[in-house]
Amino acid sequence: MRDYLPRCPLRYPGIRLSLVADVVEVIRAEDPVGRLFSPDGTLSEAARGELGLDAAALRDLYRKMVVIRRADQEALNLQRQGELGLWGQFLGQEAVHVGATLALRPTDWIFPSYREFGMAMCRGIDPAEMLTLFRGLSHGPWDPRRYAFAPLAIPVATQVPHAVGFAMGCRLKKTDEAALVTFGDGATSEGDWHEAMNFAGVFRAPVVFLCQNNFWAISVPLSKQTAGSIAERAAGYGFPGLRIDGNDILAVYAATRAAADRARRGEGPYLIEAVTYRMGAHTSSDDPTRYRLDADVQAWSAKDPITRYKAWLMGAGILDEGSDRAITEEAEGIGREIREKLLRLPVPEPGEAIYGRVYGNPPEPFLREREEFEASLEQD
Amino acid sequence: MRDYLPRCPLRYPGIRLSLVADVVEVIRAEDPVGRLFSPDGTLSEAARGELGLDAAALRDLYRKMVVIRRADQEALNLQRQGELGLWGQFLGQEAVHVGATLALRPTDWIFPSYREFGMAMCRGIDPAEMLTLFRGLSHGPWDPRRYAFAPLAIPVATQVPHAVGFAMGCRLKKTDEAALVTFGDGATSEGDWHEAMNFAGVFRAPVVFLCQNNFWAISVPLSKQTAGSIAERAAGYGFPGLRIDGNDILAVYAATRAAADRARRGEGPYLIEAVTYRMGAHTSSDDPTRYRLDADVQAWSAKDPITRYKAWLMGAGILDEGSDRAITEEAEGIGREIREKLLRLPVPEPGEAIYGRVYGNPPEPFLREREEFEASLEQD
Amino acid sequence: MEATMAKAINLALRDSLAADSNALIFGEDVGALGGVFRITDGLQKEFGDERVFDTPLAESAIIGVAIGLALRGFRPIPEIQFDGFIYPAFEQIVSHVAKYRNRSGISLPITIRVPFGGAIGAVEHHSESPEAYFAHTAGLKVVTPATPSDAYGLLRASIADDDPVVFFEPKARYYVKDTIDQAATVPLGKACVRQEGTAVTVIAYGPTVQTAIQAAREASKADTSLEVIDLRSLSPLDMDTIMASVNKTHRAVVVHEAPVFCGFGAEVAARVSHDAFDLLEAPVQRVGGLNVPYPPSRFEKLYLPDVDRILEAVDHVLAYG
Amino acid sequence: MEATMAKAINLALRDSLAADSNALIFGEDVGALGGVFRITDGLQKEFGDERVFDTPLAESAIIGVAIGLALRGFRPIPEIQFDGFIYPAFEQIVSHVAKYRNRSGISLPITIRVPFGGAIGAVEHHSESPEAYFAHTAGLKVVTPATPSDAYGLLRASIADDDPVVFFEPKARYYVKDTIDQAATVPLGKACVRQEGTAVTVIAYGPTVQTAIQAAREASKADTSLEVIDLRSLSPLDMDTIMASVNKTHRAVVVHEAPVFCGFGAEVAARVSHDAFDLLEAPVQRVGGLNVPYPPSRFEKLYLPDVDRILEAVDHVLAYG
Ligand SMILES: Cc1ncc(C[n+]2csc(CCOP(=O)(O)OP(=O)(O)O)c2C)c(N)n1
Ligand SMILES: Cc1ncc(C[n+]2csc(CCOP(=O)(O)OP(=O)(O)O)c2C)c(N)n1
Ligand SMILES: [Mg+2]
Ligand SMILES: [Mg+2]
Repeated sequence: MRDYLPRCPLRYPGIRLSLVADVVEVIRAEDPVGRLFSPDGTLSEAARGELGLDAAALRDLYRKMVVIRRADQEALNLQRQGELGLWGQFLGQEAVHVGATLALRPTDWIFPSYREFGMAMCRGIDPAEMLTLFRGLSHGPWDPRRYAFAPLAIPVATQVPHAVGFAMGCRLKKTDEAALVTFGDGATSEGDWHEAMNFAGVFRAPVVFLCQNNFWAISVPLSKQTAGSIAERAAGYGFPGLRIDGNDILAVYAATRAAADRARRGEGPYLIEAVTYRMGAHTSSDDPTRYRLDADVQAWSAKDPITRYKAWLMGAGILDEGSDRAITEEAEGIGREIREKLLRLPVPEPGEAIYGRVYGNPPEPFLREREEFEASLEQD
Repeated sequence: MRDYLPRCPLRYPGIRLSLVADVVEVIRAEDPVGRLFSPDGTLSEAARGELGLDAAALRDLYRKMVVIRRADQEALNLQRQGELGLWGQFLGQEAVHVGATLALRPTDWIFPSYREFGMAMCRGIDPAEMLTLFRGLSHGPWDPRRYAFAPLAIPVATQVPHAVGFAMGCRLKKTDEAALVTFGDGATSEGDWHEAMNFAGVFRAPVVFLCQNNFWAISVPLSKQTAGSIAERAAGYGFPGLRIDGNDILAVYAATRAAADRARRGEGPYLIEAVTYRMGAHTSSDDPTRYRLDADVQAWSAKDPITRYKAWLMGAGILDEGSDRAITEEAEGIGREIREKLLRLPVPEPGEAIYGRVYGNPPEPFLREREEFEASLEQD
Repeated sequence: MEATMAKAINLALRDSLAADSNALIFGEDVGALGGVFRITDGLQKEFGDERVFDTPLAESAIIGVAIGLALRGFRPIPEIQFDGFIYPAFEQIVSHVAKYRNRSGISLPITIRVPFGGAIGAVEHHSESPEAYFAHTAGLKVVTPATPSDAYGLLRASIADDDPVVFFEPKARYYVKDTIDQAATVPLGKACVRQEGTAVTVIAYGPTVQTAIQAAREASKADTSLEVIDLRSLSPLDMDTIMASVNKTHRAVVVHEAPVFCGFGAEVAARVSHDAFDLLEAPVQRVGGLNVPYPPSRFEKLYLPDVDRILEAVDHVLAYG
Repeated sequence: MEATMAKAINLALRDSLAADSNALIFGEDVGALGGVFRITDGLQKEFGDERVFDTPLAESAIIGVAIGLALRGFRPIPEIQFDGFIYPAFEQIVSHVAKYRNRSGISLPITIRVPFGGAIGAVEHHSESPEAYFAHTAGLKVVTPATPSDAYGLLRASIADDDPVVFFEPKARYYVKDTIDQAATVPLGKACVRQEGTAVTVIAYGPTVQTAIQAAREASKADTSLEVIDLRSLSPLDMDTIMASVNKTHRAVVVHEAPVFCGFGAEVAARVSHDAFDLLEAPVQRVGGLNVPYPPSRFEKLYLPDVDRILEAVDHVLAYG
């Protein structure tokens, strides 16, 4: 039964794009995103040319991927040294983080899951301050309004309706904002994901659904997560879905920008399934050797988004060894700075950390409890 | 945007079957259900012939539709006279109730929503006893195991995962049972519906999903319920979906039987979207004049499942005026019996009705509370 | 003016929409139909379908999009059609509505309207009293009116409040008339004395306040003077008003429809027993629903607290010791 | 034998699967990984992937299919990965698991395993104590062990019981070792005295039992003798064991991690204040989590009840009056 639908590949040997092919067939006519992709799902040469990114901009995409990977590594080191309670690497998913974030306007809100440290850095959130979340100092160390970057959502898929509601609001306010919500392959199994997709279709919300299909939900492989297809599901909600190569940063950039612009024009939501791979453990608490083969991981390292893009940049004469070395050194420096700053950051005052942000209009009994709490601290 | 996908009709002018056409295109090859239907979505003459229903059986389908419609009317009268607290008519949906129930084996469990009085009657549940639920005497007046008919599920869509779990169990026990779960168009918006559909695909559960798309969720029309398509969604979970004419009892019978047999063979779940119409109010508490036009309802009465089937039977010489009159009289009698029996049925003993079925292994404090409660009744 | 509670709530919604162009009403059947209880009757016509709109049938998304709309600067007033159908939204309410400000610094001025309680002869899942689940959830405010004028005032205050409020409407009281004063403001977090008395404090809220008042009338015939307190806000809980009364009466009975075990009355009884330890002449009595799932409607009168059971508890605290 | 609580639960699961071929374990990551806490370690290998299997990431469906499997004759033991992720399943648990038998006559022998509680330095949503939500829900049984041998015995009893049980595992205690006796049976609904004492009754459950025992040790240095009661079952609640103790001590303190407001301690305090009205020498004290969302882990020690706060409450009830 798993194969009754040729359009619907149920296992994904590497990146199989036969599905995209069909979707593209069906929607190319009016889908401004699908149009950029050749039937085999790769970004067409023409589209690549029309990205409007000059050499500096193309180099900057590379630079950002290198920098966030280095920061990711630093965070993992900090966790191993006991300076962070937990770390969830995004190693291998840098093309999605950088490509999608840069394709948006800085005012377009992003609704992340919990693995989007790289996106946050691309939005200018201070990485050391962000890491205080994993250091147990704060549940949300940045002001979402300042960076148009929502708090991390740890309960899987629960941020998806938030993004849809936000986008409904943009439409009601008749602005030309778009919202982007990102989530994993596992998140697509949750009821909230479905309800939000359906609302988005009904209300034509200007929202881009960006699935980072990295093939794993902790230890559960995609093949046990669904017998269907993620990109394919969009049709059931009345809007297009497209599977793309999530390790090709230009494909991610092009698809996200086209989907966001389409949303701005009032043409409704769009689902992008960016196929990538979780090269690291689920989090620092996880032990992938219990459930996956090193060979699978190795196979994917050949598709590493940074290596691939670097090769293309060099071939196109946009990057040379010298500028590459400079970027690597810059990334090293940023990694060191993150560590030094994080370790310097003070522990907030407990009363404020525990009671300070619960209510906007704190009730009397709540304020009395806080006073007693703070008084009790002074005693000790 | 609503029309970007030709495969995906987003408004339903009457029964538009263009979608089915495509689905059939795609799945005819291996889909034993789709194969029975012509590209325009109607049951093919050939399939009609192969149903293996003799004249008596074909007449019985008609008889049952007439009887449950009469019982439905009696229940509505009883409600109007204050004998029932609430009634939700299924007027216009008789073809689905009878066709689907008769297509199953009596041992195949049915998981109803709250409007499946007709299905319950077809399973042999005593209608008067069933009505005690709407008389406020019991939350579940029949033994589900005896009739392979689950309790009504009032919270919308919550019964769908129950059916999937039951079917998973049938598969684990290696039986050849199938389960059928029925729900409305509105139910497809709930998270539980999605989670259950996805589980069914992953575990290849022998379950038939039967959507009674009657175009309304209380006052919310299908066009505000989803911008997508219900039958179309199945593909996203890795199994076929088919939209059929839910007012054609033979189409419902054929599709349900083929889908159930397919499930028995271990080929997995199937979604049938039976397009019908809610001719009555949502329930006796509802006032449809506030949200829909009489004209729409009138348009649908032309498609009445009983009238259509009767015409066909008469044309085929399977039914004549005499036998038709006999059936109508029989139905009248059953209507009267339901009323008489219902009004005779005793009010259960309060202690038993309130405490009797809560626990299989009642805790001490619970039993003490029940004793005190029963003692307090004797005082009064 | 004279109005039913249903009308008072309708007015509060209308006045709130008129007062704040960012206020939005949405939910199942709230538009053309005006809600299954007609609470939003006429509002879509008056304010248009961008400010009052129907949603698909999905409670978790109704609350989830309310959060997104609030982040975008709106003041959402989602309706959950019945008490028994708020559970699919529990995750969004407990993990996000209640906690979002604590992790973002952004207030979510969401008022979730929920008709609740029994005594309407309904089928299963339409007579629940889930207030304790939400009162136990830090970050929420939980409010429930007992009279039309409080319904108006408390709903206006809840919508105006920058924090999320779960607003429980005693549906069995929707069609009871009373005079309402649209000018009078009713603050959150303040209980009130519905009936002055001296012998026993009867603490109630929402649907049971009227039952308590009837019990007080009955009792007065036997020259027993009950003081009836209407909590109005469950979270925060106004202990000052409660203690002021118990200081007089030295006896307390708490009443609600929800099952007694772990119900909101447990908090009230625990607090009164603690704060009035030296004053109490008798143990605090709890009168509430039986510890079973809500029964078939023919038996609901036996399940729900009534005047007799309140008076029994009153006799008990009076006869004690 | 010596075992950690994690191992004891693993053994109870294994012995239950071996004893009843209809027992099934499923949930997120319970298969090859053996669960994020390794509680189901080795079980899929031993019993095969038809009896121990991973599910898609969907808590509501995990509980919903458990109901269907139970109807089909199985004895499901679903795992919810963390306390904070049980909320998406709230509808299925409250509207169906708890009420299904009441409307069908069919018992659902489902045991929902939930690691709960704080003190593990986790990120948000991984340290919740939602037990009161379920204790207030009629039709459920709510159980939580404090020791490895109770974890074994109570889990065996919960799985064997024909009624649905929400089984809360104090995850901070998973790796504490103790001797367990697989032969000893531990009935549901019975509390136990963990430590005999005469001056004050300290009532705790799950993760706070050990804290209470430590407090008792501390107190004994000052010649204050605390009796520590481990409730083990929250619903039903064993008042007999509690009252037997309070009859001796005339003083009670109740401890849990959940916020105090409307927490399970409210029920215990209300009941003790009521049933022991004439005995109590001091008001019952509640020691619990602060009335805020669970704080960032660096501050959890200040949020959670500890030995000092228990002893403070003890001093208070001893010094009272
Ligand atoms: C509602 C909920 N259930 C369970 C978890 C525990 N959990 C955290 S991440 C995760 C897997 C998520 O997989 P996916 O959506 O693919 O995202 P990825 O981790 O691969 O980025 C699980 C089960 C959770 N955080 N929230
Ligand atoms: C979870 C939940 N939310 C809301 C309701 C109230 N309600 C009862 S029926 C209904 C509409 C259902 O529409 P549909 O699924 O199309 O079934 P139909 O009534 O048309 O047969 C609603 C909103 C409910 N019963 N359960
Ligand atoms: Mg993943
Ligand atoms: Mg419908």
